[in-house]
Amino acid sequence: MFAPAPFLLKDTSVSQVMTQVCIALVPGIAAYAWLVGPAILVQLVIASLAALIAETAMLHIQKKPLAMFLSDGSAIVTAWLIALTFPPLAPWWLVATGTVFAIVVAKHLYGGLGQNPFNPAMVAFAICIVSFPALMSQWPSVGLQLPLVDQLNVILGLAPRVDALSGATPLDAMKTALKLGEGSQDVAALLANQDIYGNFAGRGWEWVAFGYLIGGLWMWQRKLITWHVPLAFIASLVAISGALWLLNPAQFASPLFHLLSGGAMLGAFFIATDPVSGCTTPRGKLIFGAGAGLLAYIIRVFGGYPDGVAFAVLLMNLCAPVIDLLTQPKIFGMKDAGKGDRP
Amino acid sequence: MLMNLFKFKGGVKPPTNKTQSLGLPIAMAPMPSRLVVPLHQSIGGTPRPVVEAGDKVLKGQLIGEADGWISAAVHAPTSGTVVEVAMHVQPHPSGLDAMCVVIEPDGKDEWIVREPVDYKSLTPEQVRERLQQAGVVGLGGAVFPTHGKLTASKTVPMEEMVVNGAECEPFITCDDLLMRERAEEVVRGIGIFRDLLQPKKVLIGIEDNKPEAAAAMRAAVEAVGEDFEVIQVPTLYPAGGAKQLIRVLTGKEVPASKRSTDLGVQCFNVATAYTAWRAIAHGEPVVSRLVTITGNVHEPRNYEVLIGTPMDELLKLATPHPDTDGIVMGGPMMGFLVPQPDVPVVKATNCLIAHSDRLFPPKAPEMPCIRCGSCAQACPHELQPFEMYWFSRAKNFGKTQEYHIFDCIECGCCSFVCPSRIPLVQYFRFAKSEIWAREREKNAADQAKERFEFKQYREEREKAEKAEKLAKAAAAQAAKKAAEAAAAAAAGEVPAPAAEASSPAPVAAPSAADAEKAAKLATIQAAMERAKAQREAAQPKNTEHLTPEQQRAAEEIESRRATAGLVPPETPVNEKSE
Amino acid sequence: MDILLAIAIMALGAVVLGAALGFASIKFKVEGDPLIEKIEAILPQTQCGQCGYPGCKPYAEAIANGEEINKCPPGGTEGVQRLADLLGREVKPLDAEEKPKQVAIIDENTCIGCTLCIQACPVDAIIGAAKQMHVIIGQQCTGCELCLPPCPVECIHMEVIAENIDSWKWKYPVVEIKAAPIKEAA
Amino acid sequence: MITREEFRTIAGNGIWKQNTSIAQILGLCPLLAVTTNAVNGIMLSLATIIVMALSNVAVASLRNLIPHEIRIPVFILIVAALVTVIDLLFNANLHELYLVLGIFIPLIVTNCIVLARVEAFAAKNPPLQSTFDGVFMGVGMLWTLALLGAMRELLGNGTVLGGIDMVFPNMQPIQLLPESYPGFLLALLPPGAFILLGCMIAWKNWMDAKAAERARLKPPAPVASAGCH
Repeated sequence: MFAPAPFLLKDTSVSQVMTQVCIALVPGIAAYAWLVGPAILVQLVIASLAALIAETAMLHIQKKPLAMFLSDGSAIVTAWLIALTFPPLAPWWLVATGTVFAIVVAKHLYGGLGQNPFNPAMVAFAICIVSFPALMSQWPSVGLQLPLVDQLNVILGLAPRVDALSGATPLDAMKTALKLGEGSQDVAALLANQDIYGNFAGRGWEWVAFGYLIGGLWMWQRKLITWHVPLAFIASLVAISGALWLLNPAQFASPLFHLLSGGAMLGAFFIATDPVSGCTTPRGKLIFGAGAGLLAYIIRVFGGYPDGVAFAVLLMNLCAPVIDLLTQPKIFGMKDAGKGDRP
Repeated sequence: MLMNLFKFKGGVKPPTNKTQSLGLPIAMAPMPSRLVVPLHQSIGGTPRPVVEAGDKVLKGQLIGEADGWISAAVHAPTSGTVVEVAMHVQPHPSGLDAMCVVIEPDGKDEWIVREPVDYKSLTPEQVRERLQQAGVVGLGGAVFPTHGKLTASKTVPMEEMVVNGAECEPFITCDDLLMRERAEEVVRGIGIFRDLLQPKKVLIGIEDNKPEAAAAMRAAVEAVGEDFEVIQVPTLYPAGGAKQLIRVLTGKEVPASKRSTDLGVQCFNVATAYTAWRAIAHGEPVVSRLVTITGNVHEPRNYEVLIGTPMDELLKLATPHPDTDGIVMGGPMMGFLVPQPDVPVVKATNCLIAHSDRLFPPKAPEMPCIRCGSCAQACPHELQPFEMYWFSRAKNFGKTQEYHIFDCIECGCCSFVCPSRIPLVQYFRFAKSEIWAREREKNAADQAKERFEFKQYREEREKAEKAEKLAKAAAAQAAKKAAEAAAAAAAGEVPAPAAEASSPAPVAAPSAADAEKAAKLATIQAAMERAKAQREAAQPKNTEHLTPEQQRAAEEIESRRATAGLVPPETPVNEKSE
Repeated sequence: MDILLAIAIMALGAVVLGAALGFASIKFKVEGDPLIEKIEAILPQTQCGQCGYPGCKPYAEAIANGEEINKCPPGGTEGVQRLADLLGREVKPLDAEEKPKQVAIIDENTCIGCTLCIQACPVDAIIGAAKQMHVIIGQQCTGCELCLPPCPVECIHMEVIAENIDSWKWKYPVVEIKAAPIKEAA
Repeated sequence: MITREEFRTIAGNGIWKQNTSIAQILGLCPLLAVTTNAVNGIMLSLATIIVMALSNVAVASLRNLIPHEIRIPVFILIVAALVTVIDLLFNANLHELYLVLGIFIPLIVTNCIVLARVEAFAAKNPPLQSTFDGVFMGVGMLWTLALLGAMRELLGNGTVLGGIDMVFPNMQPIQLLPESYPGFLLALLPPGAFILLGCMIAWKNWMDAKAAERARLKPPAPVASAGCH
């Protein structure tokens, strides 16, 4: 008879981990739904369905046990992250294509659960923003509260994509304004337009960011994630944005603006902390988080895309194996190996 | 007592399940019908059997003598008759056989003459030898011969001696009860170790979930008048691992590449100290030990059990529930399912847990690793188990060593916390034993290569020597013949200059025939030489440079052959070979 | 004129580069082959000659010169695998049957002490002298079977080395993900 | 001169078995750069075919005269001369396409496919066989590049035969997908080319595996019939 020790096991499983990640997303989703209406919930459903279908197909092709892997919840987490990073009124096929791409190419072609070198959700985002830049930049105008039926019609392509819809995220709007203004525009003046920017970083968006923060802290408390990546991410983002803001407050927005806008909070707690594609050593996690925060700022402020979190995380994913290799922690009993024996 | 405790990283808190078996005091297990005593019960050399089937033995009588320095003697657990010395299934995960002495008890349980001594009158060497002869080994589970640990490092002074009463594994309570009921003897045993090692401090670590044991030990320390410190350490698995306890009590970390004495610290189990005291002060070798019998049973309890008792008989004492489907030896974190229920209790058996699916639910299937890092956080040795898993799984053993697989103590913390249900420890054990096997193979191959090259060198050398000898002989012959021919020519009154005489070429016509004959003779001579050389070569001188063991084996066989009337035939076998 | 210039440039280039090539061919000449040692380290050193070469080293040399890597039965499939990894060649199935590790045993009742096996043993693992019974030193025997054919009385036989508790190895965990039963029976 | 069997082997190797793009994975640089539509791919392949056929025949004819040590400079010289000719030819007759293919025509000199075939085949075989080898290797490259290009432009733009007007001025690209197709831009970018090439390689391996499986299931029949010849 072959039964390996230990016989006692902690009550935990991959699906439990993934379920808790989903639960942690709920506050953010709630704030998001309050802000833009039920469209986001529709997108979540579309993404989940697409993910499950793609996952089933890929598992079937590979002859892997369906029930075991479908119930692990990792596809749902990917799908939700995609839905939350895409524009809420994006056409249904865009979300579905992104999700299928994430599951099929970014996850299963690399070997499935646990083997993907890149964060699948961010691959989907990157692919879609490269391929469909226009659609990926159409955010609902601030204060636009379409009823569910209209939102559904927009998502399903039954209604014309009204002009009111082609807004941009506050982050993008700010960048565009600063760029077009070529120095004539002032951050403070722009921010004074509270219709768009609210008090901090886009009317209502700060609540979404706050929701993610709550969920992230809960995950930390549940030991699903460690403090390293989020803290390093936030710290580096604050550091670089703060430095530039102090240098030239007219042209660079404050750290608070950067923290509360775009995907910063979602990225810090839910995307950069993805263990499969990220770093695993404590020091590695710090480097990973700091690098992602820094790159995210550089791309979103100096780059051509509306937000930089996705590309920053993907770039750091590339470096993760090397960082891990170089930051292997000293093991028990070998910490003072270099100093020689104590007398 | 205020003392600064250290922490080790990682660790887990599985449900302890200890109270079940703590309710009743230690009981003597009844005499089993048969005792199967494995000879190999400790790390190191396998003891040689010194009894044969049919011998009468007394309790405590030596039945297996230690083989080498790292080896410990084995004794008859009771008086009776040796039924056989044969291979029996071992309480080992392999389920393989090993040599055992099977004893049928006569029921009298009659001791040999026990010689209590005052160890203070003995030299340290004598104490160590007595411990070896009494079969005292580490009873925490590692069964390393204790006398081998009782020598301080020559360069590093002994600072602390750590006594392990932590007993961190769930379910096990035998050390707890030992300390509660026999604390004084434990303390006296620790005294022996202290006197041999001369540490500056003696620290007795007991997990803080055993307050009674700690109190009993404190009282005993005071009663005996020692200055040992009894320290309660936080309950956290694996605080009872020797390296973890050393870390907690002294702050020192012992890596796999070092011995703890190199850091001036040594660690013993409380049960080991107890048996050492019994062995020295009472002259009783290790023939029994405390075993916790728990798990899926009605009456969990600790028993004093004779070594060699079949486990199934023992388990019956605690009345297992009907759905019991196996016996786990050791704790639930590091133990293993024994291959057969009737395997004997050995010195390493600290606990028997009746296994059932209700108690230990079957594991869910293994999922892929999601690199969540839980295992790395739980690892008390701060390893990266998921990396080692990755490479073990891919059989990339060199890489596993780069990630320090040999520092893994197989405590099972990583498997315990893994959400993907990966049997990580299993992969590490697999990798380790593969690496060891390869090491063995490599050594064997290197040795074979060396021997092969030496043989080739020897053959070359012999060939060269023969050839040289041959050439010399031929030359000598030729010279001789030539000289003879010259002499003959001179006798035939053919004047020849001396210079010419040395070379046979220009000899005069009458001697030509002679010279030819001489040449022929020389070739014949050479051929005979060659034959002789071949014969010599065919008699390999391979009976030299043998180890005494090999010599003995050869002699033994020769004598057997002689008695069997198989005297080597007188036929000259060398002819046959040509 | 242009053409002439082009030809001149080409010729000049040819001269300069030719000189560079000549220099390189002398300076970077490869001597010896460290590969052979690496190959030999993988071979099991049984010296059995089953590969058709008189020992492991000659076979290692042959492999370095392009001989097939699947001719060493004692090395087994794993040996082929490791050679393939080292040399970047394709793994081929072993050219012979793979046998478990064996050791030679001399039947003490039949041995006539002829010393023929002693001469045959490539690693000097047999002790004994003329007209004396011979003994095989188990630890040194590589199981090459070279002592079998010379024995006139066929007193040597091979025994598979059984696993014992000390040489026992933990098995590869078998809790593999099982394929979904999708029409597997069909 | 050349047996049927030999010819068939050379053709099979070039077109499928040792296909430069999806079996040997050679010459990825021009592959990724020019296959944004089928026409570009085909035209570059045609240029490469001409160069390969000519350089193979040249090298095969001279193979016994070239010292082994300096074969690479000599090969390069031959290839470079031929490419210069092709380059001038494209510039003169297909100027628009010449501008599109740009640097990739001169780069044929260093295209590893050309050098690989010269080194691996032409240097060891007679001229006729070498010519065929060059042609069929090029044909293998041609259909893979054409297919890849077609897929990329279809996914990326919804058209086929984009750029055909550069070769045949009176023809127009065909819009296959509806005008409202948003265009999957990724397919036109190098990552898209990599992904699609990966899919094609997977497809080839899958076909080969299936063929091997078929051959395994009924092995004796074809061998016996081959023995009858």
